[in-house]
Amino acid sequence: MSSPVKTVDGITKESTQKMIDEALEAYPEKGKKKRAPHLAPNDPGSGSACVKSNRKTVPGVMSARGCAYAGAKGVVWGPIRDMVHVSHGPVGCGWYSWGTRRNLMTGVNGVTQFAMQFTSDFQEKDIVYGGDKKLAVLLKEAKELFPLAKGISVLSECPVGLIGDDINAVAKTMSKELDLPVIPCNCEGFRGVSQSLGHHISNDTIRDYIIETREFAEPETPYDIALIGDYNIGGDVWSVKALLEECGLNVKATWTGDGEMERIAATHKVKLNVIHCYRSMNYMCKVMEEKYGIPWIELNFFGPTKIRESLRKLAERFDEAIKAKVEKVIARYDAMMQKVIDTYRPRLEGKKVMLYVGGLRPRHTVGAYEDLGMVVVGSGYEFAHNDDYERTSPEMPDATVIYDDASEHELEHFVHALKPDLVASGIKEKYVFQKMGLPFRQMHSWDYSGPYHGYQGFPVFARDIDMAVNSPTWKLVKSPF
Amino acid sequence: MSSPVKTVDGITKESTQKMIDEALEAYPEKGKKKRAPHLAPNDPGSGSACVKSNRKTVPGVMSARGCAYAGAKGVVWGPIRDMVHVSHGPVGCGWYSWGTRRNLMTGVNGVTQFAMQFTSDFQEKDIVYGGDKKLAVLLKEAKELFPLAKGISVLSECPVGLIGDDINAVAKTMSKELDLPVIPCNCEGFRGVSQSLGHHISNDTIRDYIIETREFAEPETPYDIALIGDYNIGGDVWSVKALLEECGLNVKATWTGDGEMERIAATHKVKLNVIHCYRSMNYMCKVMEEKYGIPWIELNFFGPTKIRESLRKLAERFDEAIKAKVEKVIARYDAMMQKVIDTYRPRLEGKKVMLYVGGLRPRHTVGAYEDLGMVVVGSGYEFAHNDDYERTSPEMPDATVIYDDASEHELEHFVHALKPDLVASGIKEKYVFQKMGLPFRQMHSWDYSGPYHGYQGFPVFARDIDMAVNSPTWKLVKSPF
Amino acid sequence: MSNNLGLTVKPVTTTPREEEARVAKWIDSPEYREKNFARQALVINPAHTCQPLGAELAAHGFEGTLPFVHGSQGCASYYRSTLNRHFREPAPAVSDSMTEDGAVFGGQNNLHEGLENALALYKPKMMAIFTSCMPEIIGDDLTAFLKNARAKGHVPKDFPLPFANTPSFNGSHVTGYDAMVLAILQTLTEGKKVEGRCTGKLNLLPGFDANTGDYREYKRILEAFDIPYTILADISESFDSPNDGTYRLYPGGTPLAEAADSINGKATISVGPYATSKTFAFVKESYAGKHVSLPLPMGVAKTDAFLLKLAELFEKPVPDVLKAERGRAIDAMTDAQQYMHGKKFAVYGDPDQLLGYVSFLLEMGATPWHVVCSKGSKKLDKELQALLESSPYGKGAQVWMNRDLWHLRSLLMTDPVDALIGDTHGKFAARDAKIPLFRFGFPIFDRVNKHRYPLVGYQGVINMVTEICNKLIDLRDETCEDRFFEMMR
Amino acid sequence: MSNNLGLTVKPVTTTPREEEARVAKWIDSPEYREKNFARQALVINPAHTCQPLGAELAAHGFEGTLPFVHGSQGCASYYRSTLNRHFREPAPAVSDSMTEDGAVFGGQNNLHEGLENALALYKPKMMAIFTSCMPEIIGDDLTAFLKNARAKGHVPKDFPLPFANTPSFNGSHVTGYDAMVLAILQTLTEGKKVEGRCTGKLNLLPGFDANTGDYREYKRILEAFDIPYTILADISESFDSPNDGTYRLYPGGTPLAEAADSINGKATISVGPYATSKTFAFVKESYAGKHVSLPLPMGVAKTDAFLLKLAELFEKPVPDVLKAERGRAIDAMTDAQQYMHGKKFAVYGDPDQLLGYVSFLLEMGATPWHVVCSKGSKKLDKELQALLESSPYGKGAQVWMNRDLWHLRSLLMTDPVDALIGDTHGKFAARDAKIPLFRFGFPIFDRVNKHRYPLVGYQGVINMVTEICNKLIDLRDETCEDRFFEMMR
Repeated sequence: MSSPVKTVDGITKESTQKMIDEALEAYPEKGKKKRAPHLAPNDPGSGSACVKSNRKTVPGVMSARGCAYAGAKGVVWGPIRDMVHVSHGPVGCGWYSWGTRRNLMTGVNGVTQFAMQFTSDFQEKDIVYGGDKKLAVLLKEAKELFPLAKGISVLSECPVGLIGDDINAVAKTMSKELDLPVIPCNCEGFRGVSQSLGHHISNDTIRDYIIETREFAEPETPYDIALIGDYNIGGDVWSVKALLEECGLNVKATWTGDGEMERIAATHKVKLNVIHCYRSMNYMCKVMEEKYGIPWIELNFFGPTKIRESLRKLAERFDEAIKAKVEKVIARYDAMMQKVIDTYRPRLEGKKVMLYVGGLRPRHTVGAYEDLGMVVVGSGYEFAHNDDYERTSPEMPDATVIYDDASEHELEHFVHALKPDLVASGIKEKYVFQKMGLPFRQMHSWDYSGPYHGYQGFPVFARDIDMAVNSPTWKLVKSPF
Repeated sequence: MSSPVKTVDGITKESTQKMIDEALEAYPEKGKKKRAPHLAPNDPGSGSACVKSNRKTVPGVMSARGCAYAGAKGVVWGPIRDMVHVSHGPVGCGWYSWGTRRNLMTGVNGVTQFAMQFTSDFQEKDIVYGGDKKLAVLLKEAKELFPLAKGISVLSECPVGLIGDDINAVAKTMSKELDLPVIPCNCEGFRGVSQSLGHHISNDTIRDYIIETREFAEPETPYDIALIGDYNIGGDVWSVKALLEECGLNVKATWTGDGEMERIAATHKVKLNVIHCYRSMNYMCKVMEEKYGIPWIELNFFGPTKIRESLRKLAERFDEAIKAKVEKVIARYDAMMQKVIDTYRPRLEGKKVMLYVGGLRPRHTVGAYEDLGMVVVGSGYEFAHNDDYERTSPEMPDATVIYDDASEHELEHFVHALKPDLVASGIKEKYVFQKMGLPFRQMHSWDYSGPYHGYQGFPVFARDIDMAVNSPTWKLVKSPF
Repeated sequence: MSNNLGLTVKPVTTTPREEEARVAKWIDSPEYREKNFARQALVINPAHTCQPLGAELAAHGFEGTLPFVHGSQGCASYYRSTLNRHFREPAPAVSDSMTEDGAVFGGQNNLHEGLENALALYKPKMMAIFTSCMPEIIGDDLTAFLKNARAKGHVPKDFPLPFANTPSFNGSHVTGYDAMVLAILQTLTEGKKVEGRCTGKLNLLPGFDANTGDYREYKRILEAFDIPYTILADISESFDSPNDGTYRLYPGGTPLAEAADSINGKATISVGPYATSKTFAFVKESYAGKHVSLPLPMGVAKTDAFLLKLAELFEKPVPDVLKAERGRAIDAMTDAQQYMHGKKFAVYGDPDQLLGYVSFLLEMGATPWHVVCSKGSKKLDKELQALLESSPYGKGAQVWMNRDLWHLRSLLMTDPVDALIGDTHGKFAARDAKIPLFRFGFPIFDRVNKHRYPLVGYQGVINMVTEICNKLIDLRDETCEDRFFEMMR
Repeated sequence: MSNNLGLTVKPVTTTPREEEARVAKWIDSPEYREKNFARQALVINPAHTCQPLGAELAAHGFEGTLPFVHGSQGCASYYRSTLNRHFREPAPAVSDSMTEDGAVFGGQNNLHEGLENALALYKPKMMAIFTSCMPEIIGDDLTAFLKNARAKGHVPKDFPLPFANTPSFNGSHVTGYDAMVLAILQTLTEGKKVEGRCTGKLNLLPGFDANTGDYREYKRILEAFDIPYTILADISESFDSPNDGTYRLYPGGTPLAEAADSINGKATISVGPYATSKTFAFVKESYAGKHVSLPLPMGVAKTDAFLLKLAELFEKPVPDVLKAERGRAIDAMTDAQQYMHGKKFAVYGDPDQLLGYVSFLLEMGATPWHVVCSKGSKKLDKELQALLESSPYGKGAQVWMNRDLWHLRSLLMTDPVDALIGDTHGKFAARDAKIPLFRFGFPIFDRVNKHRYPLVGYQGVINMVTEICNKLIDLRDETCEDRFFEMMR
């Protein structure tokens, strides 16, 4: 995916640096010093990340970041459909993350699928006396009330780690007593600097408690793969799975969108891991590579250009039969996608987008916007690491602004300076920019739409972007009086 | 049905006459003179009607009456489900009577059932040049667009009769041309004094154009009857038909609720006509009696007391097998009805009702209210004749007020004087009395509920009456400030 | 056996199920649509009714006014019931109960007796007389009859008796409304014009509008501007009166003295150009002050235009409270646009309302795919076309002028849309097409309180957004597979 | 093969369809309900959340106030997202992003740096500080920290920094709201009491209420009375601000000076007794004037009581416009009662709202069959019981205190009702029970504009009647057989 360096008219390293400096002016000295390294003009030539990342958030700046618990419960565990996920601690954390991520699931709610809010609902007395006993009781209750659950995860909230509870011991005892995997995950919100550590802890927990506890019931084939780091937002997994299967591959497990615990547990038996969200799942890909020799490949399923590249890259790992199928698939869908582009590109050509999201979106979606003729003029992550920014640099046009853990103040400033036609970010930003009369899409959750992945996703994406950018409602914002 | 004379505490002929006289005071002399004979205290002893009826409405008094067209289209023809009923003339009449009577129908709308508004939509030019040609064209169009219609009725509105059109000739020609019964009904709204003449004209039209044009396909039995004068308001026909069939009788035709033209046409072959609404259908019963020797019997299907009496009266016309079945039916349902009474009577005991409706309701429903422990303190009809009032007298308590073609002024006055707990009348009265904080039920249309006929109907009736009388909303009407 | 039709007596037939199914399928087909649109004479399910109903609505909008139908009593019962059902409110009106002898001798006696009785019983301050078919066909001369009525003392000499000729074989409820308002204003303003006098007030002609909330919204807007006003005719209280245990015959209505003085107004605005064309012509030729005809202020642009015109005419800035309301309406639209964007609607209704629905839908990025008016004009057709052409979201939309709801049904079945906007009469077509019906317009017989929520102004925008979007989300929630049933929408 | 759990490696299993079906049936059974109600430790789908969310809502209700979370940044993100989704509006708030080292060294450094940055970047007039779990467990001394912050010059000496301890392991969003309002009032009113001074104003404590329309309704009522007022706290503009192209960090909110002067008010009314109990206790002991605690004015009787109290306290008659509105609400109720009479409802929500729903339903002749509160008290239980017993329509109804929505699901499946009232979280239970959910309360994530339509006051009555009755009629129209599909309802 080494494309030539892109540029944007009017954007130079100098203009971007000036914009950044102006944004920093409002900070007190200490804050300015802390924030400066997180903001920079893109430098695709350098081959490295242009900003610092994965640092503590500066206090008081209105960050969009979440916590380790959010990364564990919301991102990794929540989508595993056949487990009971207990938010262990006070009532809030589980309540906020209940139904707010759009990781769609099959199964019957409360029977074989558990998209509910399970909590130990800590009270003052649980803080004082500890919650381990309560945990043991509630695990029994969960098993009794949800007999078809394949396992129970125990996701620690802040108090648990602070009061010295030992959920690992309780989990161990209760696993045996209930003859059911009880997975303790020490993902207290105060750990680390963002949701990112939650992903890592969760990956480690999968490594320690889940992987290798099952094997697939059906015989192995050379085409067995797993889809990693796709959370089925608005049905993404369903789109990509169907596509991969159309290419002749067997998707044995999905991590963790619409995920099944036992299939995840048996993933050490696949021949290749296909990873979409590198940030949240690279750990387990590396573990599986090291421990079981499973290679992995990082792909991008947004927009026909990137899908085409990805499928060909994927085909390289397989035999001629797969290659032939992949080319057939590409030929078939390219024609369909061209129609989508013909419809929407004239309405979107040259429109500017600013991205501020998490995971893979700030780089992976760039190509999809470009397929629609749009220009991405700024991008950044809530909780990325250096390797994310390395991967972002070549995707973004030269000198465009890159921001890490941006504060609302900075985003506002950049938007005022860059005047994008679309801001693509999260719910906390949505109404800020809409109040400015700016088209906006929530790009964590596809704004209640989707899927956006794969060939099924692109027409939806294109329609949604057009709808946001070209909604006649924006023209009404300016009052005639 | 000769019950002893009922009385109501505090109501005497004198008190009622005084109330009437007071109501009349507001009229100019001429108006007073015209209205006085239509208002009187009931005199069950006299064996005759106590008021004059079927006279021209006094101009300017705010009468609730409709017109001949309303009696024809709304009452008699509209419910025949498999005919196209053309409101012939300007757009309004058909529009007002479209879907506003609740004569429910089976069949597929626009295919085998035609509860739509068909009109010739007269314009100025049709008035000037006549509408006969237009009628011929539209009949062809109707036949083409609705091939499964069993016939077409042409219902004249005022202009037709005034401009000298000859719909009868057009109907005759087109019947032949289309090989389809086209029934002309000269029911212009200016004819007669109320909807009553519309019933009569329609009966005559059925006599002249429909009856005896078909025969039942299935063999005759001694138990073949027709249900006459039930319009299936809220499903009344379905309730009564099921009941009669449970009693062992074959209901071969229903006039005209959920009616089928060909079954109506074959009704001269039944053994007995059971009539519910005497006012609107007695004409055809008499015709069938005279011409085909079919006896008829007038029954009341409101409330268990009257239903019981009616079924026994009916059984008298048949053999022992029917009598036995009837007794079994009564025994079975009496127990169920008693439960209904046990539930609602304690909540309704002694409550006073005033009725002002049409057709059979001002007398037939009295027993049902009494089954619930209620007292009817006034009753009257929009469009009754002398024979209706004769039949009403014994049903109503002595000295209660009887009013014919009451004006809103009179009704208001009587309500102020009698302070009923429920007023049961029509949509035009509903909100007048509700504004006074008085419970009200629309008793032409069962107020969007029903059925009220038969054993299926009584529990619905009882619930509705309780709901109206005892709704806690009435207690809120009086403001604390 | 014989019968009067001379037909052979045949056995009763039963339509075979398959035949029923075949025809049921056929009536949904393009082939049927073609036949259906070829109709020349038969009208099926028209979306409009006759003039007198509109005249009665107008009459109720004036203080102490008793609507008086010169014609058959059945007519009056029909108009009253319709208004009762729509507003769930009383609709006191009388008729002079003409019958057959009237057809022979004319209706003067009925009229005179009726006026005398009505005056005695219902003590109105004005009786607004309008005709149904019979007297129009027999040629009753109302001018003469009324002159005689006063001469004979049936009514006092100075008692206002405006009258309108509103035969059902002309126009529709909308033109009947216009005719009655015109007659009332002509009667009341006669001789009231005072040279040099200016009431300082705005006269507002809302046109035929059976949403009492709309009237309250106009008042709220005018009060926010601090512009004194007279609404001609004001039905807001007549058909939305409190229930406090007392029945009042004539709640609310425009005070007669105010209506009389309206001729000396500072300005007159019609916001129902199609529903007040004759009245507005009279205003232009007789009334003092400025005369402006604007579209019904439905949707943002048309509301903006209304407020701008008020600001201009009365030389006042748009008040902050309305600026804020505009902003809140915009906020509601931008927040919810994705639920309506790209959706296809079919709409039908009266001319002024239709223009409003179309304008609002286009503003939301929705397409008014089928626009049906069952009583329109070439002018309306052109104006609708121009409106559709003004937006990319009008592309492909078609205007169907003087078509009825049976035509609409064919359109819905052969060229489907996502939703329907119109009055209660469209519910059968909506059911057959399996789409929701948004009940805007008149009459609404099957839902409660719809007339209490304005559709005009910025509040109207919010109400329409709310009702439409939430119902579309309801449907998504109710019809989606389990795996697509989500907490957030 | 081995793994860390020491479990034998087994093949991947698939739940057989029949087994799934069996359990699906079982979870709907009375037997399951019994097991479900025997739960001691596991909470499933609670209808309440933690204190800080309420604290943030309260903070947004004051002029220029930046909510400041002392604790983990993830907490702040959760509260903000929830408010964003409910109101579809911005919810600007910061946290001081405490992490592991905070757990070791305490949060003072984070707090100080956070205050300084937030002050510089977002220029608030007040920062309202509240805690999430971590600092509460490690025992941060906010009094001392804030004293130090001023001493070190991180914030100006006189800059208001009210703070509330709102750990998530105590109370709920409702008590957190109370704690924050209390802290703010204590801070702002300190030293402001002036002997003999009376502002002449009413202080209104609405309690936790996430319906901006309710606040506007209170204002409208008070303005109709011509009673000057201060709403503590006023979120109506904060969460319903116009979209005019300019983003404002702090739209609306109660002016700080007014809040400070509220201690010299003529009277203070709490209409959220459960949601303002501590604040009201403070008011009683510190505030001038009269102090009255009333139930949330939902339904006619409770609205009557509110207006009567206003009339009494300010010696003014109830204004005619509100009398008329009352009459219109009664009119809507009497006209529509038949659509709700005898219907069974399940309701859940916060204590003050629950009392309101129950009161309204009983007034309509409907039965609040299951009344569920997931965070209540014996006092609430008793008050609900007494309310139910006051009406024949409360007969058979049961109050379920401190039960969650998974309990509610069992109730719905084993003892069915016609409809459910509550927030968005009940939608899964409603779907399983095949009944509509009326989205009143907080949060509403899946419909638009619900927060713009008041539920309090007479207008609230009309809104509830409209929404409930029209949806019930929708369902009848959508589910009935063809032969029962009718023009009128």
